[in-house]
Amino acid sequence: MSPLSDNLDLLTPEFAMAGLAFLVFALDLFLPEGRKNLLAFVSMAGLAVLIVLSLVMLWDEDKSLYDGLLAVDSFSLFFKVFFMGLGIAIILTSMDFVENRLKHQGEFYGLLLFSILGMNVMAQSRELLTAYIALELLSFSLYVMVSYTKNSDKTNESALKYILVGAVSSAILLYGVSMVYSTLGVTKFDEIAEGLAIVSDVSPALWVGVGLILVGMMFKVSAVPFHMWAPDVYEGAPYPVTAYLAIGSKAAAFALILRLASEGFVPATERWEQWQVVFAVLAAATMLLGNLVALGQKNLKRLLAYSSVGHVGFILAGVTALSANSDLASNGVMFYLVGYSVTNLVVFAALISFFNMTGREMMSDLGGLADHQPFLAACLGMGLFSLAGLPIFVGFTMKFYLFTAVADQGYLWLAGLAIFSSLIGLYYYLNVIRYIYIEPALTGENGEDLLEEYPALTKRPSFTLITVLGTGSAAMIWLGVYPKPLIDAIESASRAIVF
Amino acid sequence: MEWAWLIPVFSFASALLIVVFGRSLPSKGAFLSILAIALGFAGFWVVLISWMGADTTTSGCFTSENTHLLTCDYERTWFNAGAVGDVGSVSINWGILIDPLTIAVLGLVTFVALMVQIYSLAYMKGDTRFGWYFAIHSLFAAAMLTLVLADNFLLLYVAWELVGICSYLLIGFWHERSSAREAAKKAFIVTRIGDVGLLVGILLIWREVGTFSMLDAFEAVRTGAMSEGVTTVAALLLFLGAMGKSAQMPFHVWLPDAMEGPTPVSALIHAATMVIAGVYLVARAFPLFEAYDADALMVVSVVGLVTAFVAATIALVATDLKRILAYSTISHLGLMMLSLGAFGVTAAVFHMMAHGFSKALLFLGAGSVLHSTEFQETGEMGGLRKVMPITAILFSIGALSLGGIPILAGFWSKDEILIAVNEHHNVAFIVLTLFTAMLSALYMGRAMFLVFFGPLKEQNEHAHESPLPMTLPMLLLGILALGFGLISFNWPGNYGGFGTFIYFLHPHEFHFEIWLGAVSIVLAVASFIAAYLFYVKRSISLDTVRSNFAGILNVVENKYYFDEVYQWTIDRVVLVLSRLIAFFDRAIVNDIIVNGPADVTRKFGIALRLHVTGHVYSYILAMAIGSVGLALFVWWRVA
Amino acid sequence: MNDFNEIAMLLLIVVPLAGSLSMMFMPGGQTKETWYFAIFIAAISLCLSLVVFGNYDYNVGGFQYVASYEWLPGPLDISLSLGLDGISAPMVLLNGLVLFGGVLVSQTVHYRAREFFVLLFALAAGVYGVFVAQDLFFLFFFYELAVLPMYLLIGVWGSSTDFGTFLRTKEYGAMKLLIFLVAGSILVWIGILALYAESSDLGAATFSLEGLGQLAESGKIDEDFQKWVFPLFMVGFGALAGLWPFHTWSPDGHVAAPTAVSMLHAGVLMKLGAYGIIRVGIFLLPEGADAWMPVLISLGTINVLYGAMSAMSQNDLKYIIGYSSVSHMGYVVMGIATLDNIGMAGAVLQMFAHGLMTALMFLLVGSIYHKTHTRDINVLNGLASRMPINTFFFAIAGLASLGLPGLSGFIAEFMVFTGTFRTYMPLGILAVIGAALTAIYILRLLARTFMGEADERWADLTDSSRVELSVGAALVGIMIFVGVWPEPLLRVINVGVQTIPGV
Amino acid sequence: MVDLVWFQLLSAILFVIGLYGVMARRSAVLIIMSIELMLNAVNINLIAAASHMEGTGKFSDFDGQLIAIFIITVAAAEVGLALAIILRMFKNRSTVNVDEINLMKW
Repeated sequence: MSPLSDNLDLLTPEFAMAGLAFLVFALDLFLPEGRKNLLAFVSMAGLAVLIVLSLVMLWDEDKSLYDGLLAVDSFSLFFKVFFMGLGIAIILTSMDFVENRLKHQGEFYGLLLFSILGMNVMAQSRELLTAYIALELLSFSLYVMVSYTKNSDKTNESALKYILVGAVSSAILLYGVSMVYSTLGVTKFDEIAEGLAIVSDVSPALWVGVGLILVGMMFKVSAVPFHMWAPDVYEGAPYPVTAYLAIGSKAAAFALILRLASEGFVPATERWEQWQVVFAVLAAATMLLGNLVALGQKNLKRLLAYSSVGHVGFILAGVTALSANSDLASNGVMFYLVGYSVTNLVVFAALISFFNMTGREMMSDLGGLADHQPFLAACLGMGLFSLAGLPIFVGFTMKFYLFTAVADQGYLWLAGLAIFSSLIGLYYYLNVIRYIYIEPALTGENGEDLLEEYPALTKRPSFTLITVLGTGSAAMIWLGVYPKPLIDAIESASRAIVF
Repeated sequence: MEWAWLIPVFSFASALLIVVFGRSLPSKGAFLSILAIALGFAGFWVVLISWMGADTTTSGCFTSENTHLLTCDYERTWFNAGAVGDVGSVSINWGILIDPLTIAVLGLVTFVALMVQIYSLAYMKGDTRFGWYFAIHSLFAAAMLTLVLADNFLLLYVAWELVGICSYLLIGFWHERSSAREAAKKAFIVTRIGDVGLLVGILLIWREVGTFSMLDAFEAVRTGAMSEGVTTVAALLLFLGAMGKSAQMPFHVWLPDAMEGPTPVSALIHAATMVIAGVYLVARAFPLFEAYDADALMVVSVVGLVTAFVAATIALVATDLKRILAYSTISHLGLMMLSLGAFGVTAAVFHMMAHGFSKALLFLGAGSVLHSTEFQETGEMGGLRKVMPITAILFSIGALSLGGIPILAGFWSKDEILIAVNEHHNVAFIVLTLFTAMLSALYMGRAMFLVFFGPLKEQNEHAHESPLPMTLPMLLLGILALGFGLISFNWPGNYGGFGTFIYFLHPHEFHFEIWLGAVSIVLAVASFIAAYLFYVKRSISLDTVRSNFAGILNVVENKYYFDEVYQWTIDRVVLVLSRLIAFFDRAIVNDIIVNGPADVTRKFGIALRLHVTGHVYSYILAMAIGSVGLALFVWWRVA
Repeated sequence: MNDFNEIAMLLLIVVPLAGSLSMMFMPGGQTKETWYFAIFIAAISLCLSLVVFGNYDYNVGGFQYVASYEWLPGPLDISLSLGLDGISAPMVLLNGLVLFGGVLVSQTVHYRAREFFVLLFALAAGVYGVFVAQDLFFLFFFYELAVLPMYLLIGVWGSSTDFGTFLRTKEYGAMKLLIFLVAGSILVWIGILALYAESSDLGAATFSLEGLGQLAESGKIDEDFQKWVFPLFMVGFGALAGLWPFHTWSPDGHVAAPTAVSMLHAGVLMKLGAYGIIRVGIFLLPEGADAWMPVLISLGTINVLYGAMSAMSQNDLKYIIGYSSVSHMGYVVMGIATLDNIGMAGAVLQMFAHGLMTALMFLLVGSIYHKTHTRDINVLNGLASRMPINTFFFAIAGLASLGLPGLSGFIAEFMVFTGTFRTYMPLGILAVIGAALTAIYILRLLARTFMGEADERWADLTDSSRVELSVGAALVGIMIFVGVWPEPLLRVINVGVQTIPGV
Repeated sequence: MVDLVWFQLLSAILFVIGLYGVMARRSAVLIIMSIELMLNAVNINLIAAASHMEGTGKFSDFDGQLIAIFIITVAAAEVGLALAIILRMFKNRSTVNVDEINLMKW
């Protein structure tokens, strides 16, 4: 047993991250009202430094800290870099919005940093309590961020729903943890795997416990039937926070699920094969319902919420296909997470940009966008095509990779269902594209021109958003046509958890 | 003879040149067309002479086992279907087959085409699409010559379709007239129905024999490689094609309407050349028809006879000059078919040529009349011999020839037919044939007398004789109509008469069945006299005849209601079916089967979204139920 | 030399794709310049197509210029493999021709011209990609890429038409087209995944056509498996080929689409489906193909007759041609389903022939519509006197469509007939009848639209522009050339067909 | 010593009561309290399990107690946050009745 101070340096990035967050909070106190923008740059610079730091310090590490509570391996490094990169992108995306529409800018960035810290720890944790704490760190930050525009009724409502449902879900998760604990007496993933493998009696307590832990996770990723909060919260939350919810928190939850499943469930191979199908059913229900319900949506945020539910279904299909002898599925899931995040980032960045100009968020408001904002329209269109899974964008390649993995594990029906659901998805994505490119510009309530009402529509989007959109779109295409570098990284990451 | 393929190529080249450069050529390229066909005519003589001088030692020549004639066959690969050398691959050839049948029809086509094109120079003068007219004429000549020369069924079919399209284009030449438009369409579509049979027949033969070569097919029939059933069916299918092209009942309806085209076109295509393609096809594929029990030939003769008779009756009551001629053409085509059906290949080909020259002459004469009077109804004419004497004389020669007046070409060929029918069929056939021949003389006389005799109408006094480019071709054709019959005799030297030039299996020395000849002469002369009495002297009242046969006449004047039946079929069956399918496609397949699931999915999605009620406790309820379900599910899977 | 060809193959995909991407960055609004640039790109593509077609050695046969670029090694084993055989070579050429023609006549596109060409070239790149890809992943990748731009191309630049009793908006046409085609492609996708899973079970997990082909050849792929997977490809690819009853997207799509898009759509896009059935379905699942061919050929026959009958009572020029495409693709399907070397070669030739013919027709209809703003054959009349050149070309295209000898369509249809007669004779007879039905609607169209006395409202119509004239003349020239002397094309197709298993 | 099953049963009952409260109550504050009940059920379960099997070799650490303490802490924070949001809600809308809080649905 190693002392607590053992290898503490390997956690430097986490400490530094916490420090950075506090620094932002502290700086916030001193900066005058007009200069709060600086905080965004400080956060971004900090994150950039931390990315470099993590890469330099933790490259090729494969250590387990605190008696196996935390893992510092290439899997966690991959997600750490990914999350921090996402953090930078989210900050870039939200800067305008935060500056013009939110009060208390400093706390926003500080909370964002804390949530990233939570995400990083989620990807590292190999023990249920640690995972739970990290999860709550992320959730609490998000609760606050969701309720950020505190005078808006919608925001209030979504925050209340989020926290109530979230609290119940963490109670259920904890109850599951307690059940597993009371039967197996362990909380570490690898020990759970051992326990599951050798336990011969099928005591309901143990397996119900496992099931309830799953519920907690499924809530986080908003899988059916634990998805109902998502559309409401997405709709009510401030736009950048919606984006963050859709991209960041989901990816973090999946990082946790990946590690939990591949270290805690899959090694008990025979058992895993018995109840693998649970994931399959969840996946099937999620992808179908998400895509179907999205068909009737008019509000863009709600639409994207349901769309993300659908995508969660696809990723869950990948989780179903996790196996002890092939890393195809975990590669696929990670590739999908990255690709989906990049794509969604582009979509949200474009929508936020539009929202900054007009403050509108309905689908029909996008009418004629291609005429007065061709760049925005192109990026949004590409993003939507990518979400729909069409080449040359990453959406196609990642789906192909993931579904191949699913089919390879014998779940061809699930892959088929996933492909079918993406067809349904195509319809509503195309509907949005129809508004952007085909429908004429909307006229205001009194028949006045939208352009007159919103003169900002004729101006270019802000530089930060253009940066995000440009790099995001380029990344979307690049990952779509040449994903090899990313796949190489992912392979080394998934080796850390699979074999 | 190897170079005979150049004959159609001249005309092809001229067609192409006129289309591409026509506008900048003098006389819009008409001279090119005439030059090409003149070269073709010269080519015919070259071929004829070299065939005469050829024997089995000449390259490509041999004595056909089927016809016992010296036949020359030259072919080159056109394209390969399937890789060369593979099982099941086929090489498709361009090939020309030269035997007396080819040569005879070649002569007919090149000569009449040359005449008609020269005639057209004057006739079509000033037309806005003068160049276009000659381009299609050239194309037609080329295609027709290819048809005649082809040594395989595929090439024949190619040419067959090409002449069809030229006919379509020429009938619809004055497409501003809706009747011309409709007629063109009708002609093409009706013949196309026959073509289906032709193509199916060709493919059937191919399926059995494995090649498209006619000689191979005949060989297969002769050796019995092709079974009786298939041979008969194939022959009948080919005949279906022939019926379409040669306007046999019930596919004859297009030909009268085809008179909407310029008259020289009618002369060339719808009298002398294209319409004989069917007869040519049956003659060419005769080994298929006569094989085994020659069941197919029976069908051919019956169809021919019925056609000949029915068309003759209609011709008798038609009033439009060109339509009279058209029905006469149908009737004579029927006679040719009848002759073929009676094993009279020689007679059929002979009649084909005699009729070709005569009918071309008649049409050109009619064109001359039309050109000058601008009337087409015989009722508007009369006495024209006073203003256009040359035309009148030449037209009369043609009419007498077709009517079967001795020493004119038509007499000899008709006589051959009668002999063939008499030899191979029963009494009913010969009686009907004779009756048809009589009708033929009667309506020819009627046309001739109505147009050129009797009093000249005032409205036609300005009419005048046509210019030389029109009368000269008529004159040349007239000479042939007069004297062509002479080639049937055994002349001194090594020419033994037409029957030794073209025959099937064994040569027919010329002979003359006295009683048949006598009967036919009597009938023909009597008919002409009757016609004279009816239409010039008016000494026998037409009205009494009419009133006596009112019922029948009504049917005949309505052309036996063929057009009505077709119209009804198209309007009430084909078009209705088509609309039904189109409606089915839009309303059922598209709006229900395609849109339906999409709509249902979307509506289902819209309904499904109601499960997100907006109440937080219902979310938690769903979560609770989900938790219990999930936990139990996990447990159940494991247990 | 071979290196050069390999590079040319790669460029076939890269050039239009790069053209598409680079045009994104061109300044908007400069219609003329954009058009010139597009012509430039299309000309390069055409030259490349000619080069690879011309250099294909038909004496050797098989796949040539095979090159493989590593893309994703590892368990998935995906690489960008390219290769050309006798089936794809004519298709590449066809795409080059139609693309070039389409770009030329897009002179009339003024609205958002830049985006138009961006999408058009993306589509073209996809089509090229499908024809040269030797890997299922890339084949499918390009397949979807070729379909995707259609939505916007139709939706933005298309036209809505009110037919009195029913309305067909461009949004509807575009949406239906894309959903339908993607619905087809999901079946294909499932089939591809099933193949991969099967190959993985056999211990040779791969997407490469070559590898899978070897598996198929060695007979290791279970027959039952083949029998249930083949229909996925048959229907999936068939949907794009307009296979009955999965054809309704096609006429409606045409009605809504702008000229160049219709040209590419009917000219080459529909061929992707037929090509896919051959390349993926028959090559990889020979036994499954064998079992399903009676069904396929029956559907093909229905296509022929049903398409022709539907076309007969349409009044919109584009509907007529659209249904005629359905009918003609029926011959392609029939030819494929014969699994006979002549029939199959006929099918490939028919793809080529129909591509040119239908492209020409859409070009001309586009030109008419551009000038008269109607496509109703009851309204149009006597255009022959106003637009003689247009009429002439249309007549040639129409005649090619009804199978007139001397034009490309005849040789192809004839070969399909021969193939069918050898295998399924009764259906062959129906197909011949279908060809006769074609005459009815084509002549009806010609008579109503072009013949007769022109209305006064058409008095000011001008004939085809010089661009249209040259494109039309070129297409007509090729059609006649192929119709008169098909050997240059056929000898390539013949060796391609030779390698199809079961033929 | 009382058998572990009874503790588990107690915990389960408490948990279900809490869950029922969450669903049945309409006041957001009472929902929060019900959630607290659920969390306490978890704590009972954990501590009982940990203490019950001490010395059996299965439980080497005070894991159960440890977790419970963490949960108590986190729950406190959670309640604080939730109450803040509810307060905000009350200020804006003058109600905390979840029946009325359904601006967003479907």
